[in-house]
Amino acid sequence: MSHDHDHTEPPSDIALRVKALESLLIEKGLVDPAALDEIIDNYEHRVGPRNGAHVVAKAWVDQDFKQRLLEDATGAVASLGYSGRQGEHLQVVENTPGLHNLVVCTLCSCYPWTVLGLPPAWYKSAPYRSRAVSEPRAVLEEFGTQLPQDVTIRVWDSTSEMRYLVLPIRPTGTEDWTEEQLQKLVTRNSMIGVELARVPGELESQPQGNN
Amino acid sequence: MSHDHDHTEPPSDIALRVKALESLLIEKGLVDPAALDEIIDNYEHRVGPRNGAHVVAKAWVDQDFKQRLLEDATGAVASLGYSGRQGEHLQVVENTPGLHNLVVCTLCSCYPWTVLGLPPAWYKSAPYRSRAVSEPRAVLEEFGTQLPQDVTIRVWDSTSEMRYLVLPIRPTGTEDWTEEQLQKLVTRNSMIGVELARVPGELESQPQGNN
Amino acid sequence: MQGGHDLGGKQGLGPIDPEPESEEPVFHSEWERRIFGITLAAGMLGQWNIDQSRFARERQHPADYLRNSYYENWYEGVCKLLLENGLISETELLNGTVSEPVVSELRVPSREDVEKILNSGGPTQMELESPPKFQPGDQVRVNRNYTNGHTRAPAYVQGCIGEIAMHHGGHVFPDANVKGQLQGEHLYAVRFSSKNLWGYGNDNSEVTIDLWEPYLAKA
Amino acid sequence: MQGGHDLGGKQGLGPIDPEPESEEPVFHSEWERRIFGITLAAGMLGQWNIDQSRFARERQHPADYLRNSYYENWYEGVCKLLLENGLISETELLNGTVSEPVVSELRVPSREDVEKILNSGGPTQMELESPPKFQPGDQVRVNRNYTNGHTRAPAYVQGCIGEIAMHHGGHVFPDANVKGQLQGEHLYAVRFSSKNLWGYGNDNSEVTIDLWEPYLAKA
Repeated sequence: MSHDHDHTEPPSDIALRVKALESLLIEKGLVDPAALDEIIDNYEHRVGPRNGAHVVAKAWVDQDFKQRLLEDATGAVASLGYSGRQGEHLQVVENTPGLHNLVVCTLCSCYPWTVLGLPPAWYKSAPYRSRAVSEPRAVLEEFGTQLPQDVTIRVWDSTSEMRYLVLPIRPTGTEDWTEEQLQKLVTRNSMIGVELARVPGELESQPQGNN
Repeated sequence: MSHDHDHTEPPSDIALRVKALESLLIEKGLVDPAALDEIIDNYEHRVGPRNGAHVVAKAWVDQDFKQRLLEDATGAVASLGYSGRQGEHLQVVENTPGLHNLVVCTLCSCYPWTVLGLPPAWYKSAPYRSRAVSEPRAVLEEFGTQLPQDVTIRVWDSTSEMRYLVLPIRPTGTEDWTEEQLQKLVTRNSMIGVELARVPGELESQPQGNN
Repeated sequence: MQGGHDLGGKQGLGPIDPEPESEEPVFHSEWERRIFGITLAAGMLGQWNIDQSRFARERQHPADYLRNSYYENWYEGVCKLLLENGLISETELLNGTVSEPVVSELRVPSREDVEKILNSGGPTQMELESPPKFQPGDQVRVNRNYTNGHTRAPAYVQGCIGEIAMHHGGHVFPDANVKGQLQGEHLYAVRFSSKNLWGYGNDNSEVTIDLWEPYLAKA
Repeated sequence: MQGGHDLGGKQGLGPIDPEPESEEPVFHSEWERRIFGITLAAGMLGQWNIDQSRFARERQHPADYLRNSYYENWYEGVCKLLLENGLISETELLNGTVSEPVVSELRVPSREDVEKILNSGGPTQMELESPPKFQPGDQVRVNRNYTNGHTRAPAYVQGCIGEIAMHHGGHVFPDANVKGQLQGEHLYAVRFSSKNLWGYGNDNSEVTIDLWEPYLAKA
């Protein structure tokens, strides 16, 4: 009766059609294969959430930087060397004990590429896009994030070219940590807002991805 | 690139599944085959838009009946012998030179079965259900029905158990026609409101369905 | 719920492409004929009401609802109701043969019963003790109502201002009926200008839609 | 248009079911990698802008949009743009081989061009002569806007009252940009209570969304 809506295993049909399209465009001289590889390589290996973790950790240890980041995120982030496509107009939104921020794009998949790389599959999925605005608390719970009822959840729906990055709360017990150490606590998900930053004890048990 | 959204030729898969379901229910004693046949026979051969045409033609020739019909459609229609399921609460809405009525059910397929039988495929389709409320003039044009801009189009979205039947305008040139003759001008589509009643000249060229 | 069934005002669904009236058969294939009959016959077992039946069809992934043909959605709906009410099992549905006896004592309608049921129908009008809150001519706003349940307030009118056009009396309230609770509420035909619904007011059209009192607030 | 892409508040779409962050690859298969690169490379030919690119993906039957995986929709979008701009033909797409020469003179970006383009991006901020109509704190209502065109005012906020939270300055207006018309409009972050959006106000949540001045009216 029911059908499978999980598309992580696509039909080979689409693989063939994409291959044919690529051949066609190259043969027609519309796409330079080296340029194509450069684009893919850039987003698969160079741009990723480690950029954002750098930004966040620096904001945690450097009050002046944090101030600039909240006032002019695009400029502050560029000063660390991160700029370009899908990061032209950045806005950093700060979590506090009473306010939790969450980012979504209900109409497509807008996401701050320069600091987070390409969005994860769930961020681009219909379930997340539909429910993040209407039942954010339930969505957070699906990520294992339970917030007290008196914490306001503020959802940012990215309909324009503004790109939103969440500045998570610095975990307690990290007062004497260096910026480099702190970066390890800053997950991609914490900068989208579906999770909190990791706490020191989690570092061993949950290894972080490469990107 | 595009896919076919026309479902008039369904895959045989569903035919097999329905057959299996029917066998199962009969074997399990949940459905009496004779009762099943009675249901199908009733709506395929006995109840149909000729009932509605009878109601409309009578309203055209009999002012008292028309008055009762507009005030208490359920009672007036029952007096002609038409009552039962999906016609428990009827409302007749009258077209006038300045007002044209159109019926839709955006949430499912509510339709006055007792007077019109089962709805046509297009009435139950997503394109009609979505657009009848938002662009009724364009919808009417897809049926070849062009109304002057100064005619108000009033759409009835059947969200409750009230069932709406349109009383079309009696065509000119039928002043001396009998009720039986007039019935031939009353199409199913004119009682849904997507078309006008036929005019005398159309009778020869466009034969009417059996129902 | 705002599922695939809540279609008013949605776009991109293609042309209507109607068959000519004189050529359209009541059913387009044998299986449509049978699932229509099965759905009505199973409904006559009295194990669910019309709102539960509608909700069963609505509770599908929107892509399934929109991709399925009309009677495919009926098939999905009746299977769900039969399964959820324990009248058949998943295994039986898969194999098409009986593997478990029917648990409850059911009155299975005969041919004669069917005739009577079809002719009498099931009126939903109810006498209410409370007077109607609104009168024809009153301005009302439709409440926004995000719910995972069944409702007959389509998304396209929620938040909109309209005018009470008729009072239909008290009728069974779908949002409660779907939970098996028989509750009557005043029902109104409410008229909306196309300007209020869609933002344009130059096409001289309006929509009248039936809404229950709990959906409405004075505007 | 209210197509399959306009997902805010829609229901029945299933659980989110996220992959663990540490295990998720950037691409899940080789063809995703390639269609991502193709889409960006083709976009750098300068024949369409970002709103035209979004609109190409939106202009699908909602069942297709929802059934397709994310990158399948990218494939659909880029094919449509290449075809509509006359860069490839239906025959070529079907056969995967060139049968017609490229008509126009195009500057095809090299590896070095790509690096520059990716690093510089494409800012959308514009200097406007007219001052902003709204100030932070102002109450505004989002206009209802039924259109067959591209818009970035999602259905779920249309008709709702919110409060101006920020003025982002002038930005390219998508509804015009999709027609190839460069037009700047003031852009605001507008905040809505969940009560105003969904009818319940007890979950202590709110939504802030970027909306251009033509979408808004004083409330």
